[in-house]
Amino acid sequence: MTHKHIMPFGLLVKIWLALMVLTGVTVGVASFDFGFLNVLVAMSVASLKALLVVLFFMHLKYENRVLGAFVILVFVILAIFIGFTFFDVAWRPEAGA
Amino acid sequence: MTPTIIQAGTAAAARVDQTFLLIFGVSAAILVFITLLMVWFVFRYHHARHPQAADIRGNVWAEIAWTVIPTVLVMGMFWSGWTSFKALRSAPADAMRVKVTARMWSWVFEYENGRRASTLYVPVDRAVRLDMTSADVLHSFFVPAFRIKMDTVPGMETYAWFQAEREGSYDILCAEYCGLQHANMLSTVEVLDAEGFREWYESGAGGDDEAVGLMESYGCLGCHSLDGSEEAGPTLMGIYGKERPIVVDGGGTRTVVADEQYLRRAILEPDAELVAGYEGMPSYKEEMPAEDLEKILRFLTGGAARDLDRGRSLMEAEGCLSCHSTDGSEIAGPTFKGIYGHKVVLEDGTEVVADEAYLTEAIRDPEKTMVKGYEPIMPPYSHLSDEDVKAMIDYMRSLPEGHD
Amino acid sequence: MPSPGETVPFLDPLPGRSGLTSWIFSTDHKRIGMLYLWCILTMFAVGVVIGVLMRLELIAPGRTIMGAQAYNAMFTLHGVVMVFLFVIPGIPAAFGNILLPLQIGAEDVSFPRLNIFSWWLYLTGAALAVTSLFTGGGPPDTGWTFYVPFSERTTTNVFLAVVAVFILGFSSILTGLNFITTIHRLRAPQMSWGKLPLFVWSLYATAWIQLLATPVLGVTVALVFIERLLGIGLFDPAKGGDPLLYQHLFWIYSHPAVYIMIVPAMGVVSEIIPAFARKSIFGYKAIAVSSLAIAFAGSLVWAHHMFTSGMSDTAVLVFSFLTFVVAIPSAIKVFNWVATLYKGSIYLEPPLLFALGFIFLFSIGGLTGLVLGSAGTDIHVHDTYFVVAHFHYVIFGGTGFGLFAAMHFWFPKIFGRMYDRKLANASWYLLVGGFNMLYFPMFLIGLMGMPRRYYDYLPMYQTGHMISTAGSWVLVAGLVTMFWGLSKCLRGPRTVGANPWGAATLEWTLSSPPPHLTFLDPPDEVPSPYSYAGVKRDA
Amino acid sequence: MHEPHKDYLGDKFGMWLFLFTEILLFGGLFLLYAIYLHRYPVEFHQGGLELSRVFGAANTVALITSSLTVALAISALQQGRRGLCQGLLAATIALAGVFMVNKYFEWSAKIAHGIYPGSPELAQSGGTNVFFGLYYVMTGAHGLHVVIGAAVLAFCMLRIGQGRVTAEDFGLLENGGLYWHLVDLVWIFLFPLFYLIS
Ligand code: HEA
Ligand code: HEA
Ligand code: HEC
Ligand code: CUA
Ligand SMILES: [Cu+2]
Repeated sequence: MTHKHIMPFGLLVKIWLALMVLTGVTVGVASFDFGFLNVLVAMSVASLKALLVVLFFMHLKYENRVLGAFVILVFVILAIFIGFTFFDVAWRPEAGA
Repeated sequence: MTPTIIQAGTAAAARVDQTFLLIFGVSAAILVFITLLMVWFVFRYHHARHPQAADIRGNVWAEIAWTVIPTVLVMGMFWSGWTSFKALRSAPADAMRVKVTARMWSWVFEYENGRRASTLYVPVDRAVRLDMTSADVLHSFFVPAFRIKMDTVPGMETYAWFQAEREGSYDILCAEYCGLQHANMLSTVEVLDAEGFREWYESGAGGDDEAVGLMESYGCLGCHSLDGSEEAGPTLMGIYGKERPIVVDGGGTRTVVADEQYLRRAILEPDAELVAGYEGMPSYKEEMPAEDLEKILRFLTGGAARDLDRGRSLMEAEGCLSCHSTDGSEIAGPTFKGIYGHKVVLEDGTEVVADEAYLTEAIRDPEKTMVKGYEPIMPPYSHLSDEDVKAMIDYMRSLPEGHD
Repeated sequence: MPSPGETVPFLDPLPGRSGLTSWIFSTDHKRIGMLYLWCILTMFAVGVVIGVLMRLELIAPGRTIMGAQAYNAMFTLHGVVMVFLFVIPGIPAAFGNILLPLQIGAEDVSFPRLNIFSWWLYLTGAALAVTSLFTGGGPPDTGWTFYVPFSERTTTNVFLAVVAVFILGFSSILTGLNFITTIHRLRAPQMSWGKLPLFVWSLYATAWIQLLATPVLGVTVALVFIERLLGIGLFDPAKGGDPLLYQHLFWIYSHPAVYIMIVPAMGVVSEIIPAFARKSIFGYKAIAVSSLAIAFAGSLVWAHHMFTSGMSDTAVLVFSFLTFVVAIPSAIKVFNWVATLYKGSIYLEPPLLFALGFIFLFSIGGLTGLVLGSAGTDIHVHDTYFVVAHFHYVIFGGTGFGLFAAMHFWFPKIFGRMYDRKLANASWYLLVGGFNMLYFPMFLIGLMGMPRRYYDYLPMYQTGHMISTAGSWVLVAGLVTMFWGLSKCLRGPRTVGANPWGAATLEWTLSSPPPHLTFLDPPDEVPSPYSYAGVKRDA
Repeated sequence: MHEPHKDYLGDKFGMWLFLFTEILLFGGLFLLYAIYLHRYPVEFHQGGLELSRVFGAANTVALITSSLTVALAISALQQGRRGLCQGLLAATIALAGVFMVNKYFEWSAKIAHGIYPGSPELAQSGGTNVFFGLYYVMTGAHGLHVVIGAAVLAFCMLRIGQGRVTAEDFGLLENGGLYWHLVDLVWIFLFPLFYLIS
């Protein structure tokens, strides 16, 4: 079998700890009210957590670069689908205007 | 082939036609060029004439040329298309406004003075802005001659506008699939000269001309306006259905809805209910014969059709007749012919007699009285007043079953 | 000593394994491809019959052969069958399956069992779609777009139809997944990306669209299902929803889907033109890259179907602009194909005729797509017969002719027999003639304002409709001639050698039909796919 | 008969591609979420307050921990520690169970309060209805994935028990693990979007 790269237990546990801490942070921050910033902070923390999961738990850091590029592509496409829809909904005139 | 369709009926439409010409022109040229080239190559380099193929694998300059040239061409098309789109979207602020409601499968046009119609009457050379919505599913308001089309969406308001350049009659089609009768959801825009439109419009506001004449002759119009302006009395524009503040004996006011009975009393015994802020008005109890009163009341309650009776015209305007026939044939719902007094089998198997109470419910809240064998597509007509519903039912009564 | 698998043609049974089960449980990509081919042609026949019935109904205003409800169900089924059961799986699932491993020198696709599973899903979806005709509240009558709120209200059998679409989407995803993995992992060692046949490039681009766009369709139809079941109201304005979002989600898939339909056909044309011009393809890189560009840019333009929907004018501006951008890679392809003919040594065989027919008809369809992409003009022609004409030109004239070209090109490879070329040529003239007679008048009545999905119409459109209906009969004659010409020879002996056209891609190095097992060991040498020097047409 | 050779990297690649489709499947729902959040910020805020943060956070902890246990299980298998691997997988499935039980209580509490899809209470409420509609659809779809993921891992356990998935041939478990991480990944976004949106 090729490419047998074993993730050390210690590293995995550290990642887990980081994820737990980030969960605590995001729950903690949510009790303050920063208005729209809250969503932004929550999403940034979630993205950071996701990154950790993808890179280490899912082992992407040690995979072929091409695969990494594809993962990025997928999120770019998703961002385009969501983002471009806002060209419509964010610019709709108010009724009766 | 009617020329009214081919010929652009508005300035904005003419602008759109320029874009059509530009794109068609460029496209035809490219198509002819490519096709001739293919045919010529196939002929010239046929293996009989050209046994040995040349070894050409590409050419960077050619690639650049046929990337850049089409890019320039399509950007031109894009810009032309966008500007003509802008022309279709930029409704002048002073445009006349008409509310459009689409429902399966008819159009209702509501004017600023409260007049409702199922045909769109507009004056020539006057910008008209349509504020549109739908009562049920998507429809699309399409007037080919004006190159306008806009979906009507339930729960949302969309708009379109036009300024017709010539009098005439132009087709309105529904261009978004909306079920069974989609293909028959037709109407017309009737473009009238300014005078003709005014006449129609005001007859709308004032019932038929006769009613207005009567009111003039009885002197009503000396104190009441029909255009919203305040004179000695409250304006009569859109009075029907409005909430009226009535002076209560001991001070303060109570609210009464101006239904037909109210209006009748207001004319015959004006002192019984006085609108706050006004002096009294003369009673017409002695003066006015019953038929004149009915004509005026009919006008004030908005049932102002000239040639059809009120029930029928209401049912046309509300779109009932696009689903129900009056001649015994089936469209989407049961026919109205002979319906009154007949037995109806409901979805759950029970039988009821179609009396006034049943029919009223069937119109106001059709889900409660689902007739067996039909789709639950009839929209509820809870906005109709008692008088309207009654008028409709009276009309249905006038359609007895024939012998066949 | 080679095993029987390496010598027996794949169409014939292996010793001890024969009968239907050796087909429907086969994991051999060639057999699976054939299964798809038969299914797709059957569904095509169904769709075509419905299409001809619709044309009959439209020969005159008012009722001619069916009622309004029946007509509305007809165009819905016509659209669903043609789109989801014919053109989307069409070229990739049938010819892609048969040829992809052969063209890259692989033994099979990466996941052979997933491959047959995906065919089973296709079959299930097709069966459900057909069942929806006869059960529940009658055949669905929503149009293939299933727009809400109508699709949530109609009492017809929308449930079954959306389940069918969901399953078909899954099948399509699995095919795409399989192809991408195969192309990445199983190319022969010498088969670098720069040597991939353009058909493989086109499959690769298509597979990415299948993979990334189809799930959005899945969730969209699932939502229609849930809405009908539970009435949550995510698209219902009375409950706070927004019906336009349904359209966004639908077209996020369905616009890219039109490129799932066309890109493989473009790949076919890119194989055929050089083979019959006996000359290397002009601009290999440009064609390969433009496939990817179409796949990517095609994901950015969906809302051009919504210019009149009530979405914001800003969105109209953006999506109109991007629509014009996506036309450019198609233009690049067309010019490169034409340039390939230049100074070739051309053999005007049936596959080339169909390929040239493709270029002509697709160009008409594509160029009229520009009229639709331009905001001002689309307002007028949206949802009219102009659009109907546009998409029949690109789908039938493009993908359909691409499929016909592929059939005439690879038929001898697959069956080891040569069809009747005279009939093939004759059918081409009938098809092109009938096609234009059928669909060109639709442009004109569309410009005059004839809306689509109309059971009945105003008298002024009648001339156009009549010519069009007559054209459908010519087209019938053409199709019958074509299939007759193809099937006539199926009884005869297998006489075709490995390489009847003298083409240079790897499948032509195998016997015709290829044996069950091919490329157990990858080929040592992989020539450039378009270098014809030294490649002979066998007589 | 000829056996097609195994392509370990190809299998993993295929699995990733499959995950991409899952991401876009949920992507469609996230699209709806983003737009409705934009339209109804206040209603979403209030809707979020009605959901129990404790439940949400507990479930987050459960899922993240289960992600750790699968990752550990894979490493354990690769090192040949079969028993440990089996134990870790069992723990993962147990955590999935915890998640689902938690979800069950959460949903039934909501439903008891008259908040369920199509409930008359919600129907009139516009943005709030949309919030809870999305809540049910998205967490429902996610819950379905949890169940499927747990089933996949149980299947892996079976195969390890049979000795068909081993320290040398661990592709199946690795791919099952990838699927499980995806389930976690989706939740990482769902949690703040529904429970912390304030
Ligand atoms: C195979 C399928 C296919 C393909 C390839 C295309 C290709 C294109 N389509 Fe089409 N389209 C459909 C199938 C397809 N379409 C379908 C099914 C519908 C209707 C859906 C429904 O509502 O039911 C539709 C509807 C549709 C609409 C919506 C219309 C409406 O409802 O109002 C639009 C709008 O922009 C559009 C545009 C385009 C464009 C710009 C291209 C471009 O990709 C075309 C590019 C090609 C060329 C440009 C021609 C070749 C190039 C040359 C000859 C060189 C010269 C070129 C230049 C100078 C640019 N299409
Ligand atoms: C691949 C796609 C495809 C193909 C090939 C066709 C083919 C045809 N279509 Fe198409 N059509 C669509 C896709 C397609 N269509 C779609 C997506 C819609 C939109 C649906 C909607 O609005 O929701 C549509 C809508 C549509 C309409 C508009 C309906 C309306 O808006 O009211 C019309 C009207 O004429 C029409 C006609 C036809 C006709 C006459 C054919 C013909 O080409 C058929 C001609 C062929 C023949 C006549 C051959 C007969 C041959 C045989 C019987 C032998 C076959 C044997 C074997 C295969 C073994 N179609
Ligand atoms: C969209 C089509 C549609 C429109 C518009 C429509 N109806 Fe109906 N109507 C139906 C259908 C379908 C039924 C039978 C099912 C039911 O009872 O709801 C029906 C039933 C009825 C009934 C009961 C008939 C019976 O047999 O018991 C009455 C009365 C009626 N409609 C009156 C009206 C009136 C008055 C209007 C206009 C103000 C109207 N309808 C508009 C479709 C429509
Ligand atoms: Cu209303 Cu179509
Ligand atoms: Cu499109």
